[in-house]
Amino acid sequence: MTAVLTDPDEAVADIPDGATVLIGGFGPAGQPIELVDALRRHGARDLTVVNNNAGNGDTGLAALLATGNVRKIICSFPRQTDSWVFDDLYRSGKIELELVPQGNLAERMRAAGAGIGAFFCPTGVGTPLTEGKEQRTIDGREYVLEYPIKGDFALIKAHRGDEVGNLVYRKTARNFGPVMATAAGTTVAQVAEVVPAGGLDPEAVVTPGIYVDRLVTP
Amino acid sequence: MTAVLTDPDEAVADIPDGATVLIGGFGPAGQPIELVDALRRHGARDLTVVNNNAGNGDTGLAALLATGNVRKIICSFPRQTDSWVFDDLYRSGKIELELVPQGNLAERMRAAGAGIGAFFCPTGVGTPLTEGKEQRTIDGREYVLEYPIKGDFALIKAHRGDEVGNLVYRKTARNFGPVMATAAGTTVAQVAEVVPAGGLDPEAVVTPGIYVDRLVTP
Amino acid sequence: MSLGKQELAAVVAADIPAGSYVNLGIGLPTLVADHLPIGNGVTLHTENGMLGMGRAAEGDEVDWDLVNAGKIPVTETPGASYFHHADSFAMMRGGHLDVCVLGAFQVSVGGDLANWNTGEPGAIPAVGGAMDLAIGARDVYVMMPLFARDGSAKLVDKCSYPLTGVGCVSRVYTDHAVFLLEEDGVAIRETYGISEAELRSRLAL
Amino acid sequence: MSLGKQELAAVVAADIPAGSYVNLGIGLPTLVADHLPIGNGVTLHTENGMLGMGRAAEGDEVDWDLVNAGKIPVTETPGASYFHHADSFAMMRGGHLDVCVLGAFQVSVGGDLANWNTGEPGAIPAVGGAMDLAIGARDVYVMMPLFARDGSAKLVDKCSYPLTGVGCVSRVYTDHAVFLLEEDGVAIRETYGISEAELRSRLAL
Repeated sequence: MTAVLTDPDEAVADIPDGATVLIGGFGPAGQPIELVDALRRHGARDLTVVNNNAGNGDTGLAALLATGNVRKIICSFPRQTDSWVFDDLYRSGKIELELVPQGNLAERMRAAGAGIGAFFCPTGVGTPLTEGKEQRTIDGREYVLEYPIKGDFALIKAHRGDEVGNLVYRKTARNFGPVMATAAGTTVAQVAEVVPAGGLDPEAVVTPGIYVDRLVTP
Repeated sequence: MTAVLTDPDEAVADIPDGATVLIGGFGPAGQPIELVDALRRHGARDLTVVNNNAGNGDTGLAALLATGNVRKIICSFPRQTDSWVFDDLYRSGKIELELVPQGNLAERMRAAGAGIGAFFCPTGVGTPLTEGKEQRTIDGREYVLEYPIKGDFALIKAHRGDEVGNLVYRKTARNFGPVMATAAGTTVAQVAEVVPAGGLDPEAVVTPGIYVDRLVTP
Repeated sequence: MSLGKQELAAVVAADIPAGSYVNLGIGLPTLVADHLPIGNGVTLHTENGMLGMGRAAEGDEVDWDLVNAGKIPVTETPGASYFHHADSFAMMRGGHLDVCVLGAFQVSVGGDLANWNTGEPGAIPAVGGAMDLAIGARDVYVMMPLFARDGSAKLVDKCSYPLTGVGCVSRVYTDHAVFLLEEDGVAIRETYGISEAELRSRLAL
Repeated sequence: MSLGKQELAAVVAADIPAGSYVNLGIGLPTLVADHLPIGNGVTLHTENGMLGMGRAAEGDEVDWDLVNAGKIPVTETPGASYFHHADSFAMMRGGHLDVCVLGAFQVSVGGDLANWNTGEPGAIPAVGGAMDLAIGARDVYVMMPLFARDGSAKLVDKCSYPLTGVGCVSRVYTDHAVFLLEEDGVAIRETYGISEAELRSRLAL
């Protein structure tokens, strides 16, 4: 059942030290800024963060990294023109990086949400990113075995939600949100607006409410 | 690029003998009756058909089975109160049955469409349906290795399509359609109506046109 | 007295926590829907791609594009959503449903479930989504008559029928008793028209 | 004369079959979009969840929820659709895109691609969707200057940089020539401001 809240701080207050937190967004698009800011204020330490990038500028995810509370980041594209916060932490050995091809990042979270134990995937065969991984030829093609990425919490941003937690997104801000929502023990979604049950077209719901534990209108 | 047709017979005319044909529907809901009838008239032989069921009554898929042109059916739930056509063929050894748990049927087709070589799945562990399959313990849980099901053709039914092949469905008639569309070399979708490009809400498209080769309004 | 089907369905319904996401299997479990308290936020899932399934459709409500897993026309509740089969089974297999209620031919005291095939010669097997629910739902409740027509118990030491899932059932609701299948054995939570001693003797528990 | 960036983009664009589904990588390949003939039914895919991407957004069109893989605001064409990341990469990895055009540090004559990491000490690696496109698109075209700043060729016998994909590139579009990487070796389709003999000598082909 979905709790409808207005306070981002309340929504993330039980994230413990050491948690793995999936954070939605592709760069700024779809990044749940208010929830990330709340997580920063909350101050949980020793976090593992999963995001496509590693923060932009000095706000949101970058500001969270700057606290030093993120031990490890799992992402596909940390290096950007405005990723200076991450760059400094990385170069000074203060953050661990697991670099994952973007499709594996998405599919490994999907696997976590779908009960798949592992899957054979063609991405990265013969490259340094799959070195040491189990490899197998299936029907004449090479594959590498990849494992699920499960979160303790997911913090995502959607466009609108209804009272039972159904979500719709907006344009390319959808990106990782729907996948992360399925892959975490507790999913917190920030939305611009909450409508009554029945206020969203059932044919157009992208994330069914079963995946959403808390809905926040910050 | 999607071809927009009005003749179901033309839409299935190149299905060869020996083809694997994915046919949408959960019982009658979402079954592309006009396309299945056209396939029956077309007369391709030695077919492998993938569907959740094995035909109802004497029409649609049941009528196709009755021609004797289906060598094998891959499905999850053949036995129904009105599956007499299949029942007779099966009991007289005239059709081969591969019984697959419904979730594996869906996930194996999804894997075919998503480029996954195989996946470890918890369904059916310790049951006769996974006997002889590769098994592995991952994080303390037992899984069985399952392989993709790829179709040469998919015949599906949607509600509306646009000129570039985007599809929306109607209620629980959606079922296997979107998954099958991704898993076949050639996907043929029958729809009640074709609207101009831009006539469907981009946020609510369920099957993007990239997966639809032919759109038929029978 | 032993319970009738509707009484049994009411017992199961009363045990489903408010706010749960629930899948009710074909047959006997379907009856549970009618006994869920209105407004306690239980959301019904149907494997053929829907959350927020409502009651059976009547009269003009019948729409053959809106059916349940048993292919019976149903209705939609406010807050419903539709999704395709791979998404529906990802939901089931990924551990997101709180409870499923299934019928059974046999359940073992260790929680093994047999509900898809009697293994009789000439029988046509059909499994549907039963194996996916068995491994996927957080709690698997079984609802069945305790005794078969020949008087043999369906709660058994070891299933003789082909299995649907291993060690997956946590509770068995029957016309004669409710059983909790626990780590250290079978607990009888309540009995209907039969003493616990007689039950244990008939079941060889 | 060798080609400028826009001229090169026009050459690539002219080779993309009508009706194709195409992904254009970050950087140089992005320029191809401006040269696609209007109305020939090429549909652009962006990895961050969209088919039917339009040109770069201008003025009031800028919407930070609608960006391309390089996080630049873009527009939507009629017939566009949005989907989440797992669906977007399933599309890429499942072999549904006809063509992708990628930039590169190096390409080997056998079609190996190196475009994500120069392996320099202190460099921060970033891979994004490059490895998924390399193995997923039916045809992988590379678009790059033929020579690095130090004069060394970027079409090489064997890549010295870490690989993105093995044997995946089918064509290399450069400022000096278009190369077809075929089973039996490299064919030079056309040259720009340099003779084929000189090219073969500078490249040691």
